[in-house]
Amino acid sequence: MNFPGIGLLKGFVVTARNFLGSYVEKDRLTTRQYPEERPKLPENSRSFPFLVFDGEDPEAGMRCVACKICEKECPPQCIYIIQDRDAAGKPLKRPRIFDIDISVCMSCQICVEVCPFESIRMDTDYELSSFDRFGSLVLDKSKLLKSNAYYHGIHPTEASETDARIEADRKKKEAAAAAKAEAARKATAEKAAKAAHPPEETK
Amino acid sequence: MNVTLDGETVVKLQPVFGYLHRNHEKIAEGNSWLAAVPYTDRLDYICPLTNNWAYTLAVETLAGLEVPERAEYIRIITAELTRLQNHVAFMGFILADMGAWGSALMYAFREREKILDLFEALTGARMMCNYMRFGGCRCDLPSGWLESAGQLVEGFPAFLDEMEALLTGNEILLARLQGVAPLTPERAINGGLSGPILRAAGVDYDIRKVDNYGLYSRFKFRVPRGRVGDCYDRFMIRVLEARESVEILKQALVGIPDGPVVNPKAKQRGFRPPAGEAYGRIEGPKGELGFYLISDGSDRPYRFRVRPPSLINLTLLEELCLGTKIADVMVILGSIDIVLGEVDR
Amino acid sequence: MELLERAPVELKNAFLRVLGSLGVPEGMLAILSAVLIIGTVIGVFLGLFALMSVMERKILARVQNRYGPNRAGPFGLFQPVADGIKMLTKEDLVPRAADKVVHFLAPVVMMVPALLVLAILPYGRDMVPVELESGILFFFAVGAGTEVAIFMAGWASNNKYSVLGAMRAIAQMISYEIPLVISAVTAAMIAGSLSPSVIVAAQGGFAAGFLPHWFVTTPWGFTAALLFYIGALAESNRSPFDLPEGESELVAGHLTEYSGFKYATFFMAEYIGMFAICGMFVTLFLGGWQAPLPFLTVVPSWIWFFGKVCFVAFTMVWVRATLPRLRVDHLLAFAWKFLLPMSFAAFLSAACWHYAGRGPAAWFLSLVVVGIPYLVLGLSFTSRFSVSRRTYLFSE
Amino acid sequence: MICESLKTCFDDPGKFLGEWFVLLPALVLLLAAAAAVVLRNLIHATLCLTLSFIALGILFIALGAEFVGFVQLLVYVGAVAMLIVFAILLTRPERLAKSDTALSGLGPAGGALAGFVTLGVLLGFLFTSPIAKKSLPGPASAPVAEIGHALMGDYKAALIVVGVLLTAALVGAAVLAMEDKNS
Repeated sequence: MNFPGIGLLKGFVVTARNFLGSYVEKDRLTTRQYPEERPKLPENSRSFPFLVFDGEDPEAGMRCVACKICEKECPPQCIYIIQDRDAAGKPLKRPRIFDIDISVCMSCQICVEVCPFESIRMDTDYELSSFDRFGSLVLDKSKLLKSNAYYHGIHPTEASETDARIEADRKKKEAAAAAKAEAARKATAEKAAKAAHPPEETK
Repeated sequence: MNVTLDGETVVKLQPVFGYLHRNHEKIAEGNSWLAAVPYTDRLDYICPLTNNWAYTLAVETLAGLEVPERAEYIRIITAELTRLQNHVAFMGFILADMGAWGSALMYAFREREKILDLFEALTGARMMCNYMRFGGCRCDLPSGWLESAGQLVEGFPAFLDEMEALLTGNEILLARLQGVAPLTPERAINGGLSGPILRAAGVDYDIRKVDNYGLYSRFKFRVPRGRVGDCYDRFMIRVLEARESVEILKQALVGIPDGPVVNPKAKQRGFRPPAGEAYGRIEGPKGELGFYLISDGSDRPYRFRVRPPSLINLTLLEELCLGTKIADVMVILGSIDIVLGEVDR
Repeated sequence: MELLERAPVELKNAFLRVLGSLGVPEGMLAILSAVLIIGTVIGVFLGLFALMSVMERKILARVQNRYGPNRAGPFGLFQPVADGIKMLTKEDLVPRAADKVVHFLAPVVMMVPALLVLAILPYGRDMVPVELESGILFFFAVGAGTEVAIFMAGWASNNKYSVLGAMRAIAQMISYEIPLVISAVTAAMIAGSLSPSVIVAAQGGFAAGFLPHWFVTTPWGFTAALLFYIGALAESNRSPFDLPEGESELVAGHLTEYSGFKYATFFMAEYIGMFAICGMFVTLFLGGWQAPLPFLTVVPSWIWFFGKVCFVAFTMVWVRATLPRLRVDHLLAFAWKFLLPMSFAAFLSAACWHYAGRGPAAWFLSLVVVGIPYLVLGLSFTSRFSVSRRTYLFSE
Repeated sequence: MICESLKTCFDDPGKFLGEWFVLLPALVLLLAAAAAVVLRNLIHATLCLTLSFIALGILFIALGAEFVGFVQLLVYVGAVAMLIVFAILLTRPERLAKSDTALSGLGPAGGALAGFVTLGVLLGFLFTSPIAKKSLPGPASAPVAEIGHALMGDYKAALIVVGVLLTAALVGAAVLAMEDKNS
């Protein structure tokens, strides 16, 4: 029944229902008063990368071994790593400098995927605005390092899966080491045994 | 765009674009195959997941990777959710162009936020999802995601009815949209249009039915077609398509099997597809989104070309706008539904 | 409650008596009382303007499921203060090639009719600032000044958008003025005089105990009220007819080259004009300061008047939140092809209602006389684009 | 004289205003009309013309003929001024700044001469003929209802003739505009 003006009236009914509804049903009002009410982000949400370290001391417990895979794979090339060298100049398995320029980073999380040592993860902190355009937007190693406990805080399931994987790798390595050690021990035992026998054959 | 007027009517119209050109294709040719995926999010930033799917589909046809069933289901669910939020956002934008002070826009965005929350829970970001990988998806659905998606899809027809009540019968909207810039099927085909605009003109061409990519053949859904092809048909086609997407989502959310989310044999880092070329295309919410890739066996694509639906649909803007009023130019541009990220790449 | 009813008038007289006793000459007292009335009327309407600029944004927000300004002061009530300060501190740009004198005069000429028109509205039982015998005619005569102001604003800014906007605005106002005037004249005809207080008096009394005699309750009154309302929307360049400031097309219409306090004056003039025409709508069709129900007459009359004005203003915001903008040719076609014949029909049906004795039988007669043209015109107008005709094919 | 009239202002403002008030709009009327003729910029001239219409309207109201004053305001300021403005805008928007009718030469002298001649005739008539001798009738505040009855009563025929005339003019204008469009 297209009585002229019916469409307009239906439109008015919809806006009236929304107007009154916003006073009655709370779920219609979608705006959050930001500084007072913080949004509850879903667990998977990501903002910028950070480095994970085990135990207490950040430097010692650092998982990153400066293999620079993430530096190569990062699409906008915003990671900068320099490998650490000890006094004698021999390269150590630790980065001396690990910078991420978060003004360039597009939080695409590819570095997390390609990192074989589960050392870089995505943070959920989004209040990073600063007055200084250059200095504070390049996070150096000290700002990036966060404890594994913090990581469990923000991504519980992902953190526990990562720990499980690390646990499994360590156990596999130990088993392999044990097997190797056991094989090496058997080899030395045979050598020793061979060393004991040959004197008779040469007589 | 430069519009030459004679009083109120448009005499000449020349769209000027290129301001959002970010050299997307050259960057992709400089980076590895995997590094190009996050850039596809930025193509049509209203529907990131369909862009990802188009790129990964092209790479999979290039490398001949097959995708596990669960991943296909997740891809269809996320793509149809993207189509829903794109069409809903379209309804809001076209009303805002006509000066409805944003009430329809706010209702549309209230629903779109719920869909974006689902994306954030799944992929980690609301719009820059970077979720699809070669041979499947990056991570599996978090617990409870399917239930909340089911609730959303359950409540969606009610929202669409509310929007239709506000818009479809509205006499002013009818006066502003009907009979404006009609498009004949031949002209649409010659213009190379694709997507809802083509179907509004009466051409029955939906790549989901034509190519049957993904597992679309498994779902029962209908493809609406208009008769007159004017702004009102273009508007109504998107409303009807949103309803069809809800049907697909209902079937997909029920039928999703368990299993791996990504093809275990597919290598993501240092991925070197065999030399050759491939053209993968999907039915994006705005039209046929295609990726034409040439690989020379190295870990970088030799040639990376995007076929953007918005740019090609935009070429017909001048012809549609000649002879109409200024107020109509806004509505016609709105009814074509372009995103400049995709037009300029 | 009688005291409250007469409060404003008694207050003024008491104040004047005090001054009189202080030896102020008689003549001066008369001027002073006029100044007092003018001061209160303008003060009230400026207060309403400030309140309305916040409430409009809050109502629009609530319709769109958000809160609206609530940071400046409790519930955002200090927002007009913040807007005022912003407007004052903003730099007042005048384009180099603009016509300086006319550019400066436009807001002034725009403000004059908006304020003058407040003089004849009956705010309370016998609280009319200026008791004019042809008040309605005064209202439309002065209202015509806004067109001159809009033209001056459009022309002086020497910018093609503003000239286009001004031309559109004038075409719109002229073509909507005629249905507006005819629907107002319908009410005046039934009341028998052009003076607003007589019209409000004619709407007094209650039929069958509780039904008020307002003109809006009669079929011809309802149509005339609707036409007047649509005309009012067009006169004050609001919502479906806000073509002159069609943001998406012309930047801001005739207000493009204005900034700072001149823009605020235009903004103020538009709102006060809107309130004035809401007041006229209430006077003509909603029974001015008459109470809706017999036992409610205890509430002072001027509260009824301002209550109704605020309600009508609320509906204007409601319309603004819902409807998209009309295109220029639709706007003019709608005015000449639909509103004009409908206003004649309403005029005719009012006459039928009067001569058929104003009883229930007359009620139905006038309903028929107004209903048929509405259906005929409406269907012919919307027959070009009916929703049901548009069928869509679906393929599997 | 000035202080004496100021005194009346305090005693009985109504009378004081009554006297001076009439002269003010008349003065504004004359000035605006003169400006409308003299100004070179067409738009300024039109605006001054509108000002003179307003002043005329106020003059009518000041003399007590409210109805005629308001009608004058409504018709002239609302419609006629807009008509002139639209005519200017639509016909010659480009060469608008300077009106090309040079005011030099015989123009002003001729104009002034014609003005004075008519002024002389009017004054002569005012002082000599018997009609003007009668005292100026007080402001006749004819109530609107009376005007309505008169219009509908004695002057019915005149009203209808004017109506027909106007519609004929409107139809003519529409036809002219129509033809102009398809040529």
